[in-house]
Amino acid sequence: MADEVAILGVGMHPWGKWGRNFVEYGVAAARAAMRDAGVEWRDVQFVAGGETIRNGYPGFVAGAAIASALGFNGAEVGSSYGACASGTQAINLARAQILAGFCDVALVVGADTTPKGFFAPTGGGDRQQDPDWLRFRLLGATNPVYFGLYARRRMALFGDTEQDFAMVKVKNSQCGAQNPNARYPKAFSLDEVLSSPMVSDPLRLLQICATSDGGAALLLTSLDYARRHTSNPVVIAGASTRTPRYPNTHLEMPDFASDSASKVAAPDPGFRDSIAQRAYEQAGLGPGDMDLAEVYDLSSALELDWVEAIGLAKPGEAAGLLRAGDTGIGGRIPVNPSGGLGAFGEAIPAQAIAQVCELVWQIRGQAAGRQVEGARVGVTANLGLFGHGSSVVVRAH
Amino acid sequence: MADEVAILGVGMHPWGKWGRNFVEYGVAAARAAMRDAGVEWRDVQFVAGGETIRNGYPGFVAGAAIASALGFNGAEVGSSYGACASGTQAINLARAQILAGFCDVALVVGADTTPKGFFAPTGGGDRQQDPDWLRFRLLGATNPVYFGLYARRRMALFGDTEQDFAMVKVKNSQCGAQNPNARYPKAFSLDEVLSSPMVSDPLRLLQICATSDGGAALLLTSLDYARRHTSNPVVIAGASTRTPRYPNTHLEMPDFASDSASKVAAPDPGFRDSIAQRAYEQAGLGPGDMDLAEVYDLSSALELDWVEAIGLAKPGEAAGLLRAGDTGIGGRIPVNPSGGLGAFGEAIPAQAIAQVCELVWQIRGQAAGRQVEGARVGVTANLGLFGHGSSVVVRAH
Amino acid sequence: MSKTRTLAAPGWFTDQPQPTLLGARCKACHALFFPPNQSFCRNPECASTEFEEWPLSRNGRLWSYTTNNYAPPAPFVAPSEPFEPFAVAAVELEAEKMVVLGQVPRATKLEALEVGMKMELVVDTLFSDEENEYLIWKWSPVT
Amino acid sequence: MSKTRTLAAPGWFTDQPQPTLLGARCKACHALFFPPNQSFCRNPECASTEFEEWPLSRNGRLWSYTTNNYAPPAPFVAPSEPFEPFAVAAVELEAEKMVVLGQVPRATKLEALEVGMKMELVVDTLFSDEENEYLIWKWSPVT
Ligand SMILES: [Zn+2]
Ligand SMILES: [Zn+2]
Repeated sequence: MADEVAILGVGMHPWGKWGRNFVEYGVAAARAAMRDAGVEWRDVQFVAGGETIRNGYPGFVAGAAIASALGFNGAEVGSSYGACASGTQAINLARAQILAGFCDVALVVGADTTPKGFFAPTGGGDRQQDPDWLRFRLLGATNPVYFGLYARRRMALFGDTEQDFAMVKVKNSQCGAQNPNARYPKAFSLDEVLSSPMVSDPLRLLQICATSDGGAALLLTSLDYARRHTSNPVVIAGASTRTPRYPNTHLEMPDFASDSASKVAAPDPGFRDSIAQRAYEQAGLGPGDMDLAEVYDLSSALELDWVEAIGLAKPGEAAGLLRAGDTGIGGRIPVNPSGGLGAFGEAIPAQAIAQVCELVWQIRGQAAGRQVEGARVGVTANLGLFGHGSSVVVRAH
Repeated sequence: MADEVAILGVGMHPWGKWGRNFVEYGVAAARAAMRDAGVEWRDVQFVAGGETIRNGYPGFVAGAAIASALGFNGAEVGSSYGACASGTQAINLARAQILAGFCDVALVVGADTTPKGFFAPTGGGDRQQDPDWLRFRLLGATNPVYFGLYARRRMALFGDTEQDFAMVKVKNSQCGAQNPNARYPKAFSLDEVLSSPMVSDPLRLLQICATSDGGAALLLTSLDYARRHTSNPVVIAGASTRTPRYPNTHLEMPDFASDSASKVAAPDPGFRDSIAQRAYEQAGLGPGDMDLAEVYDLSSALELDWVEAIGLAKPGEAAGLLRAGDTGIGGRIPVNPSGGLGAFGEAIPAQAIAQVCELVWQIRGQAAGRQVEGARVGVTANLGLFGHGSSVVVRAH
Repeated sequence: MSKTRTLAAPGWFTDQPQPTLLGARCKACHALFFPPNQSFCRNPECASTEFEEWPLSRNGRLWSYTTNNYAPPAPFVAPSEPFEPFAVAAVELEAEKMVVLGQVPRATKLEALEVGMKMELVVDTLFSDEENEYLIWKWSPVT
Repeated sequence: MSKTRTLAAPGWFTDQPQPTLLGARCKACHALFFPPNQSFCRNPECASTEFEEWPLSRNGRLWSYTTNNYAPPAPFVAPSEPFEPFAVAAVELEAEKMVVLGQVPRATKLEALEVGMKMELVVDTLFSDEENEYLIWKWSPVT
């Protein structure tokens, strides 16, 4: 079992399409986390920023850009990038600084300002060497194409239905409607979801996550420091930033093909199943110990893949949990009580941090309208392009 | 005093203008570091990459891009950016993962492929909000302009001469000529330096560092792991990724102005003087304990600023050390025995790592032709745009 | 004037003598890769950087499929205006134990696709400009 | 036809009634900033986001200077061809306790500059295009 750090404060800037500088969202989220912790900026010794690659130089040095906007205080700093796993990389950086004894108080911040519409490759020009450019050029393989492939595969293999996928959205939108930080504060009906325009068969517009502006932050401290501020801190018990083992037989976005398993046997467990496993190992806990989970619902159907990958259901059984109401509020193991990415949209460097914020609010009993009763321990899961696994186990101390 | 990690292996890809993919240099450097350590890739549990922002998406996820090229082995991963301090951020990430007990063996890699000529702002278009764009547009303030301003300031304040600055280049080029990884294997004469074309008065072409392709890597391990491989490991005793305290009264590249000290008094020590101080504190050592140093000679004159900032001389006294031969091989405190950036050129994510490689070779007595006799402990210093301090203290265990 | 038939991804596939994807095989460990432009063998037990061209199976089973009902953003170029939805297939190759993506020819109706069915590689138009007809591999149901 | 005189950095300086740099002053803690486009007060003890325009001293002491003997890369635009070297000055403002960069007018010889000398703000041509003469602040020795 690994040592733990306390999450003394959490904060967000509401997610939406605000069109302002990402630093504004990051500063607002950071100040909210510090207020929540009762810690002053002058006492922060380390700033870990999740980078954004769509906001020029300040985005690449997000940690320093946000520290500068807060007013440089001499803290140490780091900026981390791993696509959608950037937030967990920043958490992992800050957590280890504390556990290694280099500091007691660290701020983790991620914020983004996003363009409209589909994510397209960054930069211009004819980039025949860039797989992220070529997948658009040669295949028209947008992100929803991958989501559609995964969804149709579930239908063929497990008998999941379009209605199952729509029910994920309905479930999560009921939570999102109760979350003041969510972008879409609307509870959709099954009919509304199933009558929205088809984007990538079998997935419709309301089942595919948007791109958002937003920010999220954590104020992490050593356990000793936390105990001087609160009698019942919430802690990070495990975190994973794992890469795949070759061959990765899962077709990963944005690749043209899976790895071949013809010469080297596929590893067991596979990549997705291995991600949370690492966080569980550090925590000395397993999927059966979880009270709730926040997972990567880039599409409604993808939530079901993740429910299985983090061990809450056997392969093929996630839709059964959904139909039984097990993954809803009041169910056995609520999933995405925040409303998930379906209700928030993607703000890339913020989303893995936002997942942890939700677990903290739930464990503290502060998630009014979407509260998971008796929540004591939860897990997040997430994945970034090019092999960036991301998972965090959070629990009451 | 902080806990220490071992540098069990170091490696580089030679620096030059090779025009190949940065991943090639990173893989070559990583393999060299693993060979040097006697550690297999399958045993590496964490990969920390220094990012390059000039090589598309693979550059942003340098840690994963290099791990993928080595063949994904399920290791955890991180990618760090802090301009020229990126390498120290990656070191700081990997070091803390080991000290926090998350892994025993971590690889740190930085590599870059650079464009020709002056560094210009990345990306195109009319970017009226980007200070790095505006400094070129409104002032023509290239990097050498800042170097020239710092150099002229030394001449006015301390009486340094153009000959002093040229002597730095002569000294370092003698070392570079003995370094098989350096880009410029030539020992220049004072006359050659002083007759090269003036670029930014008082600095000439041969006194300003070029942009290079290159790579550098470290294989870091826990002390326990290292002791099973070697009886005398070299260790990281301290590392600093410090930001300034407001107001930073030093005119920093790429700013239009220093901070104003009219309402808040300037901190003491100032930013540059505070950077190595943090690494010394962790190491429980001071400047007087150092046997050698690798510092940030973007220009010949800038080496003198850094000799003072890391405490090897009082303000204004670095040129005196130089004239006395104290900072040359055989002197009291050799500075840039690798040849420095003057002999290597800048490969941004690699350079802070390369500084540490040199200290390791020196401490092991493997720096043939440029060996600092009896080297036991050394310090590096470096600085990245937007407030990224960087310093590492390395010593024989 | 007839347009020049130009491969949109030279080296990744051929239409001579028949439509075939061209993988890369590591000369040392024989691991297969697609696309073929590999600099390093990605088998972690192998440090080779040498590859040979290796034709992949022309037939496989439909692993999954989906559609683009809206035009993807640039650098995608639609072959015709107004945009017509099209399907994308992921096909599992038995010998290679890998799944490879490709567009489905516009003539194939979505209803004709079923996971597990036999698919074969064809070469078809990606898009055209004034001088060139750009060709790409696609996956078509075996009829 | 005469060209339109256009400020190259609107809001950063004025030439009316006399050449002046325009800083931003935090309304809460009165900390000064240049350039003025600040979103956040960078005094770590202050969380203000409100600023007022604050003219900076028009005179200062030359902190240091240097030259561009070669043309900087784009987005720099040279005012004339062939490129003529020019000096860049860093000037320390006593009241503001800050150092501000600026070009030195082309007419000033390098030999005329000396660290510590009095400098004053002037407004001069940055470059021109067909319609506009773009203006920028520069630092000139007090004569
Ligand atoms: Zn191989
Ligand atoms: Zn203020």
